[in-house]
Amino acid sequence: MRGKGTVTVLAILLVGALFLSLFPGCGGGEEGGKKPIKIGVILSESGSQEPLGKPEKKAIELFVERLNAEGGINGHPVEVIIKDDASDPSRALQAAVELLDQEEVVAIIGSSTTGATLSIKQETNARKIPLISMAAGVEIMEGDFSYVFRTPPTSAEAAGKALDYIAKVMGKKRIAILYDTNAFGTDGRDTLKRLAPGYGVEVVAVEGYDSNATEESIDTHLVNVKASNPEVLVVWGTNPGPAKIAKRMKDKGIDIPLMGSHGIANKTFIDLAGEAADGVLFPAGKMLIWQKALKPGTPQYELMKEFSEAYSARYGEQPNTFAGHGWDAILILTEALKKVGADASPDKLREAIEKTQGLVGTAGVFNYSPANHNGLSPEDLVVVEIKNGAWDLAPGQE
Amino acid sequence: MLILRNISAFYGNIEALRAVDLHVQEGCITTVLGSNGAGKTTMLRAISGLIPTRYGEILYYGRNIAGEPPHRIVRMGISHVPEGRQVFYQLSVRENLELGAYVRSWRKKAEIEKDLDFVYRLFPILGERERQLAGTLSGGEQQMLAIGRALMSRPRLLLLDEPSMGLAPMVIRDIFACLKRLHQEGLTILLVEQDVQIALSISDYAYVLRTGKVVLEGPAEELLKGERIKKIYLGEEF
Amino acid sequence: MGAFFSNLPQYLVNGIGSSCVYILMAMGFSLVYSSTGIINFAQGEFAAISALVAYTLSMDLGLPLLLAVAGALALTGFVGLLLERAVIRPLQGKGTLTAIIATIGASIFLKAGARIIWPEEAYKVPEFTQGQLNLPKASFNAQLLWMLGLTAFTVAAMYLLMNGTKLGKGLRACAINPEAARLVGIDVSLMSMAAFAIAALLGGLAGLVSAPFANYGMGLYLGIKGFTAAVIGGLGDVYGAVLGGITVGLLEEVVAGFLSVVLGVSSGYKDAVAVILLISVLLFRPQGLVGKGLVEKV
Amino acid sequence: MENDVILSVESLTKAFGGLYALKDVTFLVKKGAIKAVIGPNGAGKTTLFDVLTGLQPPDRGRAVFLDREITCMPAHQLAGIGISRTFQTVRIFPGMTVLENVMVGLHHRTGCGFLKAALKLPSERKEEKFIREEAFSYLEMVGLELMAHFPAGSLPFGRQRLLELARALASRPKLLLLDEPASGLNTYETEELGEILREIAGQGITILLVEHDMGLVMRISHEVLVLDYGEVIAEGTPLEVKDDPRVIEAYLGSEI
Amino acid sequence: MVKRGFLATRGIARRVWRNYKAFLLFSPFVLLLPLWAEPLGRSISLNIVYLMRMVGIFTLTAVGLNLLMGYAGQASLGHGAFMGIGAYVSAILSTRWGWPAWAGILLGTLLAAFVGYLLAPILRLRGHYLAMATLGVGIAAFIFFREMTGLTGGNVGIREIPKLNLFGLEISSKKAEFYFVWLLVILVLLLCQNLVRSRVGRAIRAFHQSEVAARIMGVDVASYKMKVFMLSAALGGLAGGIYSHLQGYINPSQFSVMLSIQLVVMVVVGGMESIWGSVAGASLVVFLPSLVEALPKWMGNVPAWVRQYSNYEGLVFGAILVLTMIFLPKGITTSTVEFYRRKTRKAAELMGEEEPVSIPEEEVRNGK
Repeated sequence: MRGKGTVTVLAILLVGALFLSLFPGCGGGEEGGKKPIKIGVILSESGSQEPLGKPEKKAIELFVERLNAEGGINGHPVEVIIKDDASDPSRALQAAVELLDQEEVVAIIGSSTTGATLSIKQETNARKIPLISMAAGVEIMEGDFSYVFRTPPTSAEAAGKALDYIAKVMGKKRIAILYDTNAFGTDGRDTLKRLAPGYGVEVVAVEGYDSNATEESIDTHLVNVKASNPEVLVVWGTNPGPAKIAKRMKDKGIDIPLMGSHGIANKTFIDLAGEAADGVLFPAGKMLIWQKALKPGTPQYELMKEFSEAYSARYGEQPNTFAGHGWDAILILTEALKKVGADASPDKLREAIEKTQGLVGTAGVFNYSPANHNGLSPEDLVVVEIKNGAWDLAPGQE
Repeated sequence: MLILRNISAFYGNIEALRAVDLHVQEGCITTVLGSNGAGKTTMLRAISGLIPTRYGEILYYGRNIAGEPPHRIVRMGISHVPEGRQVFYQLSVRENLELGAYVRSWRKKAEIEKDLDFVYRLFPILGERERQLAGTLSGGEQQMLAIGRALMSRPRLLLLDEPSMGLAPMVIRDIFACLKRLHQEGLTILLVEQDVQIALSISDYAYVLRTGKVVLEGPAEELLKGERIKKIYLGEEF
Repeated sequence: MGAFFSNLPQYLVNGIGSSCVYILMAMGFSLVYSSTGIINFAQGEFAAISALVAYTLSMDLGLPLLLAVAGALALTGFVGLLLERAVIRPLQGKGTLTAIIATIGASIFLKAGARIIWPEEAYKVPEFTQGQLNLPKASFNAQLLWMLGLTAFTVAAMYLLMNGTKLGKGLRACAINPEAARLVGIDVSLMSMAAFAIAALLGGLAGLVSAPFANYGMGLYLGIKGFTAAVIGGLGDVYGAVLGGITVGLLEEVVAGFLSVVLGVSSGYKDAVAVILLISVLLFRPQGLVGKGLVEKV
Repeated sequence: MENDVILSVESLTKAFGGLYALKDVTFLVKKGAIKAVIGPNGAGKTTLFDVLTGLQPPDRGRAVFLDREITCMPAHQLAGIGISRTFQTVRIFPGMTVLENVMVGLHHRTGCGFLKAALKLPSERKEEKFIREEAFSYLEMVGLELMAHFPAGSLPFGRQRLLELARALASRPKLLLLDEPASGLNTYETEELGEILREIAGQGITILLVEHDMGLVMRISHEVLVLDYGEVIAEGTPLEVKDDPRVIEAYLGSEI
Repeated sequence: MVKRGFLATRGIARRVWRNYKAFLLFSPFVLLLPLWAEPLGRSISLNIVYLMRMVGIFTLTAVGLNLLMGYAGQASLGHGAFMGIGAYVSAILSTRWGWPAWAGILLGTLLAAFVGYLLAPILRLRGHYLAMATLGVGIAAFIFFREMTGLTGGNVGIREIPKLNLFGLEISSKKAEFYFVWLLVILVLLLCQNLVRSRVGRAIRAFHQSEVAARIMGVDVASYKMKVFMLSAALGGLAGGIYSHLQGYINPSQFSVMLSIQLVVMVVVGGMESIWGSVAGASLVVFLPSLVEALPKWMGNVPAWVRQYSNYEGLVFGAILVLTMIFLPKGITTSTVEFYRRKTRKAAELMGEEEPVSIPEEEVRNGK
């Protein structure tokens, strides 16, 4: 008597499953022409990291449309299969497994965040499939990185650039770190603390804040860091935290220079912080101010011009750095594919990527080697200053 | 004025009232007697809409009010003094009484003041304790407050559930004296009681309930004289 | 240690600012709990929705601030009403756990809805006033005066509402004894709606005064703090909420200062203050610090 | 004489906010007897039971069960020493089957813990078999065996009372406290209950009974204790009590 | 004699079938699943084996939570914390000190149970208060995972957690992981079913329904609550430990309040007071997003919003929660079973016979 319902449910399950398996596979039929090359993409289209994933996706789709219109890779059309990891590392791993098992992709681009990349990495490493990450965390290249590549500048490069500017251009020695307690912020905190001595900079205070805290809570953090008399305040976080801090600093008349992170390299920060954004410094790729940081006629200038025109024509908005990371990732991968051909083994593909030299992308010039899978160099970064609500090259960098 | 016709009500799946028929004459005190668990309280709760009835009709001035929510029934002029008093402990005596007038328009302040005076005259002790929290009152005073609160809605029919419960005999006598006075002023009362003697002494007509059924009914005086009621109570019958 | 004490006035001033937000949140929790016996996990979403609506009305549609605020509050109140009708009403009498899960569901739903409409990381909601005021040992934002004023006004208004109006008396009666409330002719179901609507307004106000930055995710943060405050004040005690809000707000900032300046420990632990406070109060004084709250019976 | 006493209650007192629910209640219960506690509503009968079964602490006084003080004993230990009770408002486990309800009654007579149960060791199986058969025999005693696998909550009310009785019996009590077992039952069911109670007493189980149905009390009890306003106003055989004027007054009220 | 022996075997077989028919049906389903699920999964773009592996892990926790919430009636909104404890303990031990996975998992399980023991005082609370206190525990655990950087790696988490390695046998392929997880799940389900159908289980269900009556029957409610809580915490820890080794990477965001809420959803939507309900609930939570993501692949043209499902996931999830609570408050499984039972009972009534009469007395006496 008891459990009869359960038994029925299970029986239905069993029969249903058997019935389903009788279905013929309804996978995509082969079209005329050459076999498409499948590339898997995992990004954070939803969840807390949505602001990263959305533009990355747009750029990748734009790139592939244009590439296929030009005839694809050696005549093979490119098919990208985009999966959303909802900013969750375990969903990212699931997406990776699906892409590898079901779609049999030749390589994976992803994901938007360090955590998700670390989660995917072991799977792609185990299967020896190239993975191109769009995340900045230094941990990605720790341990075995033989199949992982990265397009954005690392958080270490960004932190290094910031510290370098503080020490060399500004000539300051004492910094306080205010970091968001999310992954981005703590990564920055650790990197800054590690690198600071190398630049002769002393970290005099470290404070973590919650982005959603009340303004008054933010005040408390400012009071705390002020107690240790820093010369520069480094704020490592994503919106809206740094905007809150900039605003409170302006309100309170704290005129310590504020060095942000590449997490505020977006218009949202300027919108949120308003006047308080003026004078805020942050390290970023050159693409943010390409008209100013690059000279017309250089390859990167031309590429940026083309990219930003195509992007704004397609989506009605200017591309941001994240869009650039997406663009660079697919660019690097397809360039390597062009060299080794569509049917190359994953190892060949990896070697091809490792041989990439002087490839101009939106974030800078990519040079990979078996020992260096980071691609960019610190020269690809600049420190940007916000002036009158617009980005400008911070002084002292010419 | 109020007629219960074939009313059955359930608590979960306990049939607490089984096909009860009952009449309340306008201007009379009608008493329902019975021991614990006989279904008396259930009957009052069914009338005031606190629990649903499953079968039967409750006719109030000829209109079936079964299934109406309690706040409408109060508006129609039926006020219920519940078992165990149920005054608002954390509110003052006055606030309790004012809540009694909840269904009346609060613009008629003067009228309400008049009624407050009336209640204070009826139960002078409440007037003395106007500002005190109801939770600090004694049992008898709480009972008076509960009756006073019910009167504040200017009811035509007052339902009283065991006003004597847990009270000292002196206090019970006082309360019943007040009920008698109210009755003389023209209020119709449906009283539920265990205390047979005192209940019958003021009522006009009485019913005896036993396990959800009416087993005896008749004019109060007759019941009081008869021996049957004693037998029912002390277990010599059925 | 010295730095800690010299900063103390500033911590306290900051704590008061946070307190205002927490008080408003806590009052919403308490009001709903006392009159319906439900803890509304979606209370935090009211704050987010109202702040975001205020953004849309003032920034996108260009309405004057006062109108935007009024509109945001009205809409939030309406959402509260809807929530009561669609989720709470059908669940009456189905048990605590059911109600908890349903309000969690509602909270997830509202947050997802807000995210679709306002997908950005944050929006800037106009402040009532800008500027900075300085005291000898502390300084604060002019907005803080608004927060204090509005919170004081709201507490006073709640007092008048609860004690001076028919609606308030009905709400209190429902909180004390729902059955007796029905017997004096109070429409308990109407009161439940009213409680949700008012709680939504309180939550909405909390969202507005915690401006200028708002996003769809802010509800959780404010909700947890507000709930803690409500428990500390004695769940169901609308005025205890004031005490609870002040306790949480002050303690948090002082502890953050202490951790950072004296102990040199990450102030990331600061968020644990409210949570640990919550658990301790629940364990040792579930009726709240002042001891007037309603303790759930079997 | 002392050996005959199974429960002795000495000046038990319990007040709720100044009102005495029990005031100096003192009485003895003899082994094997059926003793009834009667009194009007609010006389303190249920409070007496709650204090005796450890659900409420008394303010003063004590109760001794077979030489053991039980006044402050936690409720769950009472079953172990031989006390069980039923409730005025039936407290069965509605979501469990009728049989399972009675099986819970055997809880203290068995001892299988988490590990044995999860592994379903032979000793556990043996014990389960014992519990099942024993429970079934109690169901038979109250005539519910055919409904063994119904959810208890779906039984008609009268049957729920019997189920609760069977569950209490299953703990094999020496003293059984019954709180208004006949309330809500119809005449026929009440009579049936009387028979069952007599049978139980016949097996040597002492019964302390709170009851409103005077007919039942008169028929089955050996001794009656009358409470009014928390105080004992009379004690004696049913016949003695019935004619006691104080009892009549307590019940029917005083003449005005 | 021979005949008696035969009868005895038959008797045992019958008893096993009666008590474990769900398992006897379900085990072959699991055993054969990769056979049909792999080709089917490939054709509908759904990695069923992988997803089922996740379902298995969550089932382990959910069934523990169900013991606590469904059977014992004690709400916990912070159960993700125990999964986190199990996961972190095992991950730290194996990455830092090279402990074998099984030892780490074992210690994680024990530690989770121990933390459950320490937290037992909160079980004195009831209803909303207990729910809030456990929610607090969940949040506090998350903050500690995040802030104890030296131990947990902070937000970056712990990577390269070694694969499960049981007595020299490496479990590395997804299919092997699937079998490992589900063997364990079936074992745990079996133990849990035994438990809930025993004296202990009856005592637990009894105090859920009436604490006072259970106490009078001799059930030491406080002690039972604590033990169930510990058991449930231990199952969470076990699942967490396995999770960390199968996923290979953990960070605090995986053990946030959202996980706790998802676990509650699995129990509540799947079915309260039902061992199999936890399986159903876990399946629903794990499969739903992937199913919707795969929809466009099956049907070709779907409305744009289906493609953008991830944006609407919260809406759908929230709505499912609310609607389940309103219409199936005991969860899908339990409500279905009850509906089915009510229907058969009604049919029996219509046919004019009381159902139990048709069961021979011996059967009624000895088993179900």
